[in-house]
Amino acid sequence: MITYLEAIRLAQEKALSEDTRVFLYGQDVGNFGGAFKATKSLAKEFPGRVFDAPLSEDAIIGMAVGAAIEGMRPIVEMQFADFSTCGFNQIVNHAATLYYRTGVPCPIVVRLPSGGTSGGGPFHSQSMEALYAHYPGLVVMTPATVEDAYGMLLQAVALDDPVIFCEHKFLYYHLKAEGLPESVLPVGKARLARPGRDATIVTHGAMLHESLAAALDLAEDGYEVEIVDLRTVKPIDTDTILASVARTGRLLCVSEEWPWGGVAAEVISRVSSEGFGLLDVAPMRLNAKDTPVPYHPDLWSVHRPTARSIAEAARRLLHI
Amino acid sequence: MITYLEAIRLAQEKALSEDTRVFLYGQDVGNFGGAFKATKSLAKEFPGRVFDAPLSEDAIIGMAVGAAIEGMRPIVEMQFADFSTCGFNQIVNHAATLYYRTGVPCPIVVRLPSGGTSGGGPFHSQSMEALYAHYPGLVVMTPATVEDAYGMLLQAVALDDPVIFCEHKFLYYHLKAEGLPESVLPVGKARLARPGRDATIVTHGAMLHESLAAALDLAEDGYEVEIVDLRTVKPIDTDTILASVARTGRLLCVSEEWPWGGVAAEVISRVSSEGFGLLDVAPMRLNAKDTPVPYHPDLWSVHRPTARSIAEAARRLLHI
Amino acid sequence: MPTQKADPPVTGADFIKAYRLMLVARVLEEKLASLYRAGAIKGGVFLGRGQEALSVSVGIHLHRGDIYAPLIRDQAGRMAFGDTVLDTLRTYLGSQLGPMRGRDGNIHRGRPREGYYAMISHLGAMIPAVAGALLARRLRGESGIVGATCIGDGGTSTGAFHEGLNAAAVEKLPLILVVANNQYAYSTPNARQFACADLLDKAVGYGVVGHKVDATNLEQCLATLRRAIGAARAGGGPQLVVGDLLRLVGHGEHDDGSYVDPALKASPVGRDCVLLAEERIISENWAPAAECAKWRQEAEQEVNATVDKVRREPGPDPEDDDWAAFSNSEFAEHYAGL
Amino acid sequence: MPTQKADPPVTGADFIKAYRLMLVARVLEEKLASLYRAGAIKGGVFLGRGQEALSVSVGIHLHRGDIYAPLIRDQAGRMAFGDTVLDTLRTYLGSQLGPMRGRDGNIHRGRPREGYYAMISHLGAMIPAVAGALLARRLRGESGIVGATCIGDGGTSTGAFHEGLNAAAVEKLPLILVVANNQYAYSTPNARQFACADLLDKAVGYGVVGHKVDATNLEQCLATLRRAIGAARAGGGPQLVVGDLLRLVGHGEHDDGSYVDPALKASPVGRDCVLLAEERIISENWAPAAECAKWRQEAEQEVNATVDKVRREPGPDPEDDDWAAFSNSEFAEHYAGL
Ligand SMILES: Cc1ncc(C[n+]2csc(CCOP(=O)(O)OP(=O)(O)O)c2C)c(N)n1
Ligand SMILES: Cc1ncc(C[n+]2csc(CCOP(=O)(O)OP(=O)(O)O)c2C)c(N)n1
Ligand SMILES: [Mg+2]
Ligand SMILES: [Mg+2]
Repeated sequence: MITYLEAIRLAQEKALSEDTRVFLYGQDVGNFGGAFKATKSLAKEFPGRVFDAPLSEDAIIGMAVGAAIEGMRPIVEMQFADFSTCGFNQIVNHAATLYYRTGVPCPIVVRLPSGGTSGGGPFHSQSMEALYAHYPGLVVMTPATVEDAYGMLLQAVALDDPVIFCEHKFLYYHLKAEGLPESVLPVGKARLARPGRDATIVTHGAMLHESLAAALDLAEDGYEVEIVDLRTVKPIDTDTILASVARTGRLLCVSEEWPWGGVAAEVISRVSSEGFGLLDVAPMRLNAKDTPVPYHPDLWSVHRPTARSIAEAARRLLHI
Repeated sequence: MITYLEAIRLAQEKALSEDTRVFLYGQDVGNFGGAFKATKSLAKEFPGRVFDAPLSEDAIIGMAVGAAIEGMRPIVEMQFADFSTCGFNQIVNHAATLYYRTGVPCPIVVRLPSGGTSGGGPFHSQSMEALYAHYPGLVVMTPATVEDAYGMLLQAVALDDPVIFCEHKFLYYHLKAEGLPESVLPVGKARLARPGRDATIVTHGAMLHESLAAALDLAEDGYEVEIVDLRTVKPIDTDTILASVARTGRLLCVSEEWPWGGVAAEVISRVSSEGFGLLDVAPMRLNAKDTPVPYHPDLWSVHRPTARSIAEAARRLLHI
Repeated sequence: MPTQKADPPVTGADFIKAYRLMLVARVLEEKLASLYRAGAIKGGVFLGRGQEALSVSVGIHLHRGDIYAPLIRDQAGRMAFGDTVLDTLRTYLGSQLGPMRGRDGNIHRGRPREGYYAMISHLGAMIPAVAGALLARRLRGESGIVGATCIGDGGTSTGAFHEGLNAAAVEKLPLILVVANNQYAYSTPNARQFACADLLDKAVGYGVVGHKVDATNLEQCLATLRRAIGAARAGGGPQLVVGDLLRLVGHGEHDDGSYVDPALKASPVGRDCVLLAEERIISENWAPAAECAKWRQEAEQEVNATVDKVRREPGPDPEDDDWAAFSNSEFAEHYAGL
Repeated sequence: MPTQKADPPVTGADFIKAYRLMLVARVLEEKLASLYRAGAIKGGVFLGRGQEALSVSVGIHLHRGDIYAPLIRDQAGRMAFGDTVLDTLRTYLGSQLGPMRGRDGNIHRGRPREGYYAMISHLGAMIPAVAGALLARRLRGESGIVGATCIGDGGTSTGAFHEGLNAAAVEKLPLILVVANNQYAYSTPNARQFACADLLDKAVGYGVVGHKVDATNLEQCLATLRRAIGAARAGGGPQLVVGDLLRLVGHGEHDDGSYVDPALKASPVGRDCVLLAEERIISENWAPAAECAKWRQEAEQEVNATVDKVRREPGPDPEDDDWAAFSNSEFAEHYAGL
């Protein structure tokens, strides 16, 4: 069985072995193999191509930009997504603008160990996809399955555009798959994770699994909820969402990041504008609460959406 | 006649004179009076309370946070909103989380000279309100009139919560008022900038004036467009928006910042969720294009919404 | 570096006072480690074993009214500044009665209103905050006050370190910045972190006074911090103190630190400052060995009793939380549509 | 600081080559200023008057294949590295045919594919980018290559400066970082920017080689940069060059610089490096005054002719722009609903 985390490690191994332009740079990614062991043994396997950075997020991203201009394909790891705020300027103002300004693409991958885990607290739990998606020029991937963690990371490395790769820490260890995928959907394509007819849940990342669990619960009541896994939140596959809403007439968007301007808001805005006639009732969203992520597990488990709160919201949606 | 810029200067003067806890810190805000002269003569008027910072956005915000903890009311100026990315971490992870984490509020005001002007280019034109509104804990103000520039800045200083004050550079010089306001709407309250009946435009900042111009144009065709000026994008006054949409049944959101997860998306998401039944037709949004802000005036004037493109969009909305 | 001539000696009483605080920190952290292994802790556990002498020397020379922003490995400094075993355990064990009410945890605890700042995780970020606090005090006409904060060798590589220290130097603020060079940032050795011969070499580039100290040696730490803090208090501007030592524990309790070079462990930086201090107390005849053992027992008793008490306290109740990030609670929006 | 013994002399030919590039930059910038006043320029105008000697000395010692990331006041260095009067004017006058196609402008121009980087405004940001480029070259097995970038006194206060230089030092990359200390950052004097005695004092704190130069003196600049760039090329790691000079113009053309201390203008840093270089050429008999005048005329002719040509070129056509921030244009979304 391959974990989500191991899939990420294997994708990097494959990228390193197949493309000499690839290198890995980040805090503790070298001999130590990374804070989460996502680069374990890669430094040994690929001498001189996997190395430790100083505690300098801004320099890490800035160096990746320079290396990318010179034709390399750096993969950089932020130790936690939350620390990317310290490299924020290089991401949004250098990497993201380079192609538009100069015509030279910036093929960097910034790996962000994202999202909440029990006890993580305000600075080791953030879901930053909406932040990066707001800025033009960044592809923002949010793989929710082992297969996508692998396949999409390889796609990210192959892309000429900068990719913010939001890998979800909650899925690292306990999400497992039998093997690695042979193929992967094209970049930017959403996936129907569960077919249904009564309502559509649009979600991504760890919330896919909470949503799937909620769907099982609702199925016991006879409701068949369709679930769309966005996979990539920028670009967003509006067509797949609209096709689902066309079938169900009801839309619930579930996102772990904060509500204001989050993925859920963006999706609802699109569907309302482009698929207004498809909606039978008001669309709904369910996000984390609009506070920092609390550290105490009892608070945390109420702060983010869970199978229970999703099922509850879906029931309300179904009963309107 | 008092300009929008002068109103900002006068508000700071008043804050300094009435509250000894207030001080001003930022690049060139001292004797020079600021890159835009928003602090002109204040260093002389208030010796030792208005002073120049090194070229260090992160330290500027961080110092403001520390001073606020000690009970002061710092107003800090970023030379351009765009440079606040370099102080981003202190804003979103320190100032914004302080009250939730510790119960101690963080009354800082971060002044962001925002938005596009002709020839500004990718790094002197950004509208960052959506970015800051996404993070919990920040009040995000976007005054669109001289009166609000003055009144809201004074409110910002009086607030215990951190305020991101997005003052629009496009309005600095050519927006003028007869005098200073006696009173100001409460924080978080939107304003009906123009009454109408056929459609609602929700907007803020410089786009208010483009929208008003568009409304005049549409009035010539007999359409009466109602315009809501959000004033504060976090919190958002959903009630006022819904009341307007209840009257008009049609909604166009106009925002200068980028579309993905922007103010327009957030407003449409709210109205669709909370006022679905009020909408006669699909809501629409009009944002800047999803690219960096181009420097050439001919490109720039097409990049952001203008009276013309707003009127065009509104016509389409009215003809659905 | 020996204590300078002009310095008054560190007395036995000073030394013992500091030692006992170190001991409480050490014992408390040993307990935290065992509670962690027992699965009783909420969140991560990052300990300061081996760093007590340097840390305590900061906290012990601060006064009420000063500002202290401790970092990851400052349990000893925290105790010296007035934090308690009770508050510590309440935070680690997730009691609702702790200073952070379950909203933030462990090393992030503080009571900012009392000058005891609550670190954010982003390393370096507390430096400008303390500088700003000192600026505020100056603006309010207060003098004789200092602010101290700590950082690791890794943290010196952050932009925040640079900007914060530089801004403090420009304002000549009474900031004491203590660098605990424990040779590693997580697994990253000094050689991959900086290229200067010694982190002390940074002082001149900021125009601040530099102090170097063998951070395994409590007497040196006490004397050096007393001097540095005194200089800041007297208007000497920022003081950069660099102490050499070794983290005698993993980066966090999840980490076995197997990457640590055995040669470093065997070298002078690898000595245990608590043991060295105890030996010193005994050899100087400041107290007999039995007394030291009694102090440890007292610390253990306090820690154990507090654990028992705190374990009976309730955790935070999500139903009671107002879930408001704004102090103006009317600004909280609840994103209804549900 | 005199040229060191071991250095070969700067020959008259070297000097004249550099001087003529400075002259083109000076004449071109004078034209930009007058075009600005005439309202013919798109965007802001920030000039390098007084900084030509230092700037040209960087560009002139770089080879094809090296990397150069100039900053605000590097018109002279840009010319030396191979930028042209034509590209410069196309950018400032908003021609569609310029390297940035109207999307970015003026000092932000570059041709990254040719090692000529296009600065972003955020000061300090180019330092890690050049470091990363050099890392890439090393990973690809290329050696003997260097990368140079410039920064102002103000820019040294950024976190990016610190993190970028430190990371380059750890990797021992062949980075030349040239600090033009022109005494002010916009209106902010050195005294409000840093507290070290000299910015050169920062070198030791990063473990890099430092070089100091009187940046009004072309010969010293040429010799110092030749030495620094040579040392980096030979594997000596990052080189920090600090030049003292004065900005002989406002921060931008909108600014009269009235805050500049008259004493500084009258002091040695206030001398005009172009005039000094011309005097030197004449006094050394490397060329007669008439020849210098002719060079200036030639520069003026080129500049004027190019202005005439570029003014007839079309600006960018918004209808033609694909408005795509992604190189994979299929990712561009058009936020329809309209
Ligand atoms: C800006 C930032 N980046 C990354 C981290 C993750 N992190 C936490 S502790 C640590 C190592 C710190 O090393 P050092 O500063 O030497 O302190 P030590 O742990 O050795 O006491 C890292 C990388 C962080 N907290 N902040
Ligand atoms: C991070 C950042 N903050 C603020 C600015 C605005 N700004 C542009 S130039 C300048 C002054 C720069 O001073 P210095 O580095 O000394 O360069 P000089 O202009 O003197 O050549 C400032 C503050 C910026 N470009 N980048
Ligand atoms: Mg360390
Ligand atoms: Mg300068």
